[in-house]
Amino acid sequence: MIVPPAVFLLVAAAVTAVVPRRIGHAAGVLAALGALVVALTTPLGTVTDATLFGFPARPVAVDGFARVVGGVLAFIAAANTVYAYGSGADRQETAIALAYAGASLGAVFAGDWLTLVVCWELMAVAATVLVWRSTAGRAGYRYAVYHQIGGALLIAGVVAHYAATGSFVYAAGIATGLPRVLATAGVLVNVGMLGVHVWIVDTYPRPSVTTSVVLCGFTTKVGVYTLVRVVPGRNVLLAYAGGTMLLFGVTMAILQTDFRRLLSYHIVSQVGYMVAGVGVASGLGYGGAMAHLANNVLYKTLLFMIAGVVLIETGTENLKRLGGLGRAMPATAAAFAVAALAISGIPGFSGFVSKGMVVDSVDAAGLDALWWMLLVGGVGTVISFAKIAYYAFVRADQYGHDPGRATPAQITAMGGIAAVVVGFGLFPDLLLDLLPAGRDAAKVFAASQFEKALGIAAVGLVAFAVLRRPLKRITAVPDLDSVYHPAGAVLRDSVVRAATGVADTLGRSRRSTGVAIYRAASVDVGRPASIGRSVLLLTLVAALVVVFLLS
Amino acid sequence: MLERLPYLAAIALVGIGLAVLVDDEHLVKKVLGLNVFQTGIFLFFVTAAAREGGSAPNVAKAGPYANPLPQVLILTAIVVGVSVTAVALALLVRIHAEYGTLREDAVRAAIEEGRE
Amino acid sequence: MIDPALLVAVPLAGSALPAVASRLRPRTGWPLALGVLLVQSVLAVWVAAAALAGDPVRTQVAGIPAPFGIGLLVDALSAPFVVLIALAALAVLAYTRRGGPRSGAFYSLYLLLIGGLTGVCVTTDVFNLYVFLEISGLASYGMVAQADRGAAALAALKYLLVGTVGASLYLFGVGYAYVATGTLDMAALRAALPAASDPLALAALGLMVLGLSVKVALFPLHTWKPDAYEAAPPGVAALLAALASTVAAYALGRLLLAVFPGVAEAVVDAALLGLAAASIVAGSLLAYRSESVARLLAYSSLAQFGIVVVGFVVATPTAIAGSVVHLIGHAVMKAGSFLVVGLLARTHDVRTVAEYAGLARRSPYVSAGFAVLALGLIGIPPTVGFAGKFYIALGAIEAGSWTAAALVLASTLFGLVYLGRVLERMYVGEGDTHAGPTGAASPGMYAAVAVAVLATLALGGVGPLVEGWLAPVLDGLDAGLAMGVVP
Amino acid sequence: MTPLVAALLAFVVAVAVVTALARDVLVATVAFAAYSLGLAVLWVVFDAPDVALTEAAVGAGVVTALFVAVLSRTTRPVGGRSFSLSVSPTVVIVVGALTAALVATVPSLPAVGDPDAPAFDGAAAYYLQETGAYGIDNAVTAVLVVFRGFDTFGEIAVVFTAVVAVLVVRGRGDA
Repeated sequence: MIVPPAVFLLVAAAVTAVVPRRIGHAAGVLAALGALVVALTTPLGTVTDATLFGFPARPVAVDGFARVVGGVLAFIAAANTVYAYGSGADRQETAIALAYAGASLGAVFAGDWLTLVVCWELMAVAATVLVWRSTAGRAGYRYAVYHQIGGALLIAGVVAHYAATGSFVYAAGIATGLPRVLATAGVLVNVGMLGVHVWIVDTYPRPSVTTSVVLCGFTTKVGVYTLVRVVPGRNVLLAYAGGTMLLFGVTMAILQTDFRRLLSYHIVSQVGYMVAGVGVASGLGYGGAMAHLANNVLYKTLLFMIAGVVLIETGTENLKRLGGLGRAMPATAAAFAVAALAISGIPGFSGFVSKGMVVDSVDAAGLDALWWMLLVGGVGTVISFAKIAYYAFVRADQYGHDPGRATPAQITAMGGIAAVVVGFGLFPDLLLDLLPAGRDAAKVFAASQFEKALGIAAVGLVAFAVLRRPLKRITAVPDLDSVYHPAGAVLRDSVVRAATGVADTLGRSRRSTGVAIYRAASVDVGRPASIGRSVLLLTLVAALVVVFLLS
Repeated sequence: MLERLPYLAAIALVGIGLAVLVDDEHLVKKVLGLNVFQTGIFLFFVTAAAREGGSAPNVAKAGPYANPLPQVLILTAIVVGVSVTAVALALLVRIHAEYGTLREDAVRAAIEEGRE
Repeated sequence: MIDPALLVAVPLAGSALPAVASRLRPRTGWPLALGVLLVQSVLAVWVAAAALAGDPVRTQVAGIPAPFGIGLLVDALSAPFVVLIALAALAVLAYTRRGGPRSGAFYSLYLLLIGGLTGVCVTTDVFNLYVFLEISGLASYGMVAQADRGAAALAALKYLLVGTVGASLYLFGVGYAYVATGTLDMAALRAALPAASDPLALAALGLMVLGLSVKVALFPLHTWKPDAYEAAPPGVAALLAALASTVAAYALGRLLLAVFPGVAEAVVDAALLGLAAASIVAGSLLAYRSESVARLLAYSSLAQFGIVVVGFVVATPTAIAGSVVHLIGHAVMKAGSFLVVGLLARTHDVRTVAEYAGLARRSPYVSAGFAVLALGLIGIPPTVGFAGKFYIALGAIEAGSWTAAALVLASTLFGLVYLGRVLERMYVGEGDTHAGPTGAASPGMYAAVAVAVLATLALGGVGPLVEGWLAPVLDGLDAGLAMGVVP
Repeated sequence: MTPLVAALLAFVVAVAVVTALARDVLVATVAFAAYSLGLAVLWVVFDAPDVALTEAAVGAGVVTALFVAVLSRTTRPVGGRSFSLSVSPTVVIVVGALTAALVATVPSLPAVGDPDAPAFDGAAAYYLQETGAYGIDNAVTAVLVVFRGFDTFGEIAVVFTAVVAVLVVRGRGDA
């Protein structure tokens, strides 16, 4: 029996909402660190059984995966809170962010599907509120719709799983067949699988700086983590889907000129590595996927923090309108260097080892085409971060920006994460020892890994030098959202208006019984139905019912 | 079919009542239609109570008797019906006081106008 | 043991007090109604507790044996509703002291409504049910017309005419059932109906179900509802939203479970599933299109009751428990929402979705309460709205009815779309943030809302309890026994 | 089926049609009064004197008086023909469909007056048999006050509800 790590953050969320800002943020940091300690110190195999909605449930179950993912999420929640304090977030925003992190931890430590579903929905609600609070337009609404669709599918799968097995407690994944299809589809929405990835790039670049930072680390990662629970076992299709995500995300990222939008596409690409590892499903694959997940949470959050600082200090996040930040903001530039090297898989930084594990697992599984996809994706990653580095930090400022320095709290947060990124890069055993699998098979600092990584980096840098001028000419690149969102709006409006529109059109035409019945059936769409029409409908239904029953 | 003529008449009354409720814009007529509709159902019950060669269910006299139960049900239903009618008519008086008309289309037009 | 007849008799007899006393001394209506309702609540809780702890509480009025006399029954199916009626009436009463109509006659109607609804819940006689349906109907027509606006009178008249046609169709169905079997007692009907001549049993079933469907307001029989709820005073709208259709749906459920199994089940299920699906889809669409928040909530009820009917059609023990939970939960959440609508109309003079823009900043606590209620109506865990839908979906899948399960889950998405519209307005809409309050609300009004919000959260775990209560009753059903009534 | 019954039924339906078609609501109200009286006679023929009495007093009397009172407080429509024969085809079709569907059940109903109909067993037989034990001759009265007294209690509540509802609708402002 332990205190569920989620509880720390949920309590802190409630406290933060009402106490003064400084105390609230301090409480949030302490709670997150407390959750971190619990996550790391609780013995593996600890479970807490309880009853949820009347069913036997297991709100907390600690295994190696949960420990790593939960630990890193707790750590990042602490860093986020420090950053939020230094970036002017109000206490409500931080309270919701803490609740969101708490729900994520709840989902990670869940030992049964019911707890997972509850936390899953809570995450969706909290994230929606965060987006809604700081985003103009309908992005929040769309976010809610995407996640409600995913949530409904997951619930359907879980319910069907229960109907098939009679238990909600985790066993060997969701029951195969329709339950697993439904649940996987639901989880893939949160993972940001290609095709449903649009919510990531629709949502993450838009809101306030602090909200972006909070959002980027949790939902997709919990999605990947849950994917392991839902579909255990080798799944080549899934592995290739991951490779496709990687290539698509990285390609789109290269074409972006908006800092946070570029980073958002990199969420898609980085999640691709993890999905590939999950699909391979060997010890090395799982270990690599989870290690990469943890590393990615760290450096991706760091990158969003840097983008935030840049936006706050220069007022723009258009790469074409930036420059000279390397000299103007040295600490931020240093942090960027760490994060960019980590995400590019350069030795000595945290991405190197975990990316190598995923690549090796694909190699060991004999998926040659996928192996090449991963390598090409690595090149793309180098190109896109070379692009950021060049435009924002290296080249001279042509726009007369006079950026201030990052605040101490921002630097603390970024520095803390950067330290961990470097630490995991230099001493990967710190992370790998926590994992239940993959440690032994990982060729951590083998010469072949260095060659591969450095080769990729070299190719990437050369490619960027070649591509820089052609890339300049590319402006906006359409994604699927330019199809989905108008189509969704058209679908919604046309369905809603069909009744009225057709009724009105028919109403203008010749009077006939069919028209009259149709108009009666489209009651209330325009104006309240009259008494006569109401009784007519009642009579019609009565006639239909009696005829139907008697026939 | 002919020996079940009262049932047919009952259904006819139900139909006539509904038709008035649907088709007549005058609210008084609608309430009248409701009454016709309900009495059609009453006729159904009372018909079901009738018995060949029977008499009113007074046990002091010799049987066979008509069925007392549907008759009692309809006694209650008549009272319910008149209660509903009374409330409906009270509403009509108020509608008339408010809008000066008892045609539903005119009342709705007045309400629409008041909204704009 | 308390006679369940008292549950009906106390509010009906007590209803004379407010009307008479307020003629003698003004403003005595509310305290008298409160007194009567307190007695009623104690009785309701007492009887329900006894029924749930042990055997169902039943009585034959005047000692006339079943199936000849009128039986009253509080069992696991009716007990939750008996308690719901009493407690919801108390909560809304707290609201109406300042917020609602205050005439003595109004409080008489209030008590008559409660008595009538309780009667519908406890009776086991299909004609007696009609009488109580009409008492509660008449009381609600009068209460809707209580609002000052002229539109209220027309809305009440529409409610009256459509409602009476519905009730009369039910009565017609009772006539067919009686002619076919010679009895009005539910248990005896259950035994006799399947053996009866087919067209008669089917006509009885069709007309009775249809009549109750009007009261439940399934699409397209719903047209009275949005008008009535929009025009009624907020307290009345809340009370009716909590109880009127809920009790009709209970009656529908009891008829389907306790009287009509064995009569053309497949056809009836298909027809009802069709009506439910139409309600879920059309109700959501209409709600999405509504400008007035009260209308939106009224249309949302169509969708929610569609879900409840799905549960009764699926009719596995899990699904039935889900329907009961969802009925109770919906009553709490919808009543709470209407109270918020009334409160906001009073404090900020806002009624339409557009006018709700920016309310979260002007009235953060009430808005947060509304958000919780809305999330409950959508079906987000851990609210009671989630619990009900979850049980129904689970039951549907257990029964292999994927259509039903898909309907329930899709309704969640629809709910998000139309309620999200309101929440979006409240939280991100650019509103008149500097406009001051236009009126004050009483502590009672806030308390009633708070109770609804807390209940929405607290009742989330009630599902297994209800399932446990219902198990013996439903076992009896499976064994071919009439529900809780002397076999 | 006696010719008397057939004639009464024809009369009742005919007057109902007149009520339906009359454009002048006063004409319709008068026709409705005649309709109620016709029903009352029909109830007598069907051996239901208590129902007949109530129908005559309440249906023909009270209801007609209420309608007339309301009409005197409101206006009657003016001008035009006094009867409208134009009924919308939609109404004819929809109401006709329901009517036809219900007519389809009629052959399954027991013949009128059939002593073997299920309705004469069960509760009715019990009531007729037990009525004497309560010292009441009229079985209708016995059912009303004893066997189904709870309905009658409800009926009183309905009347009271209507009275209060009318007060609320009309008065609105009392304390």
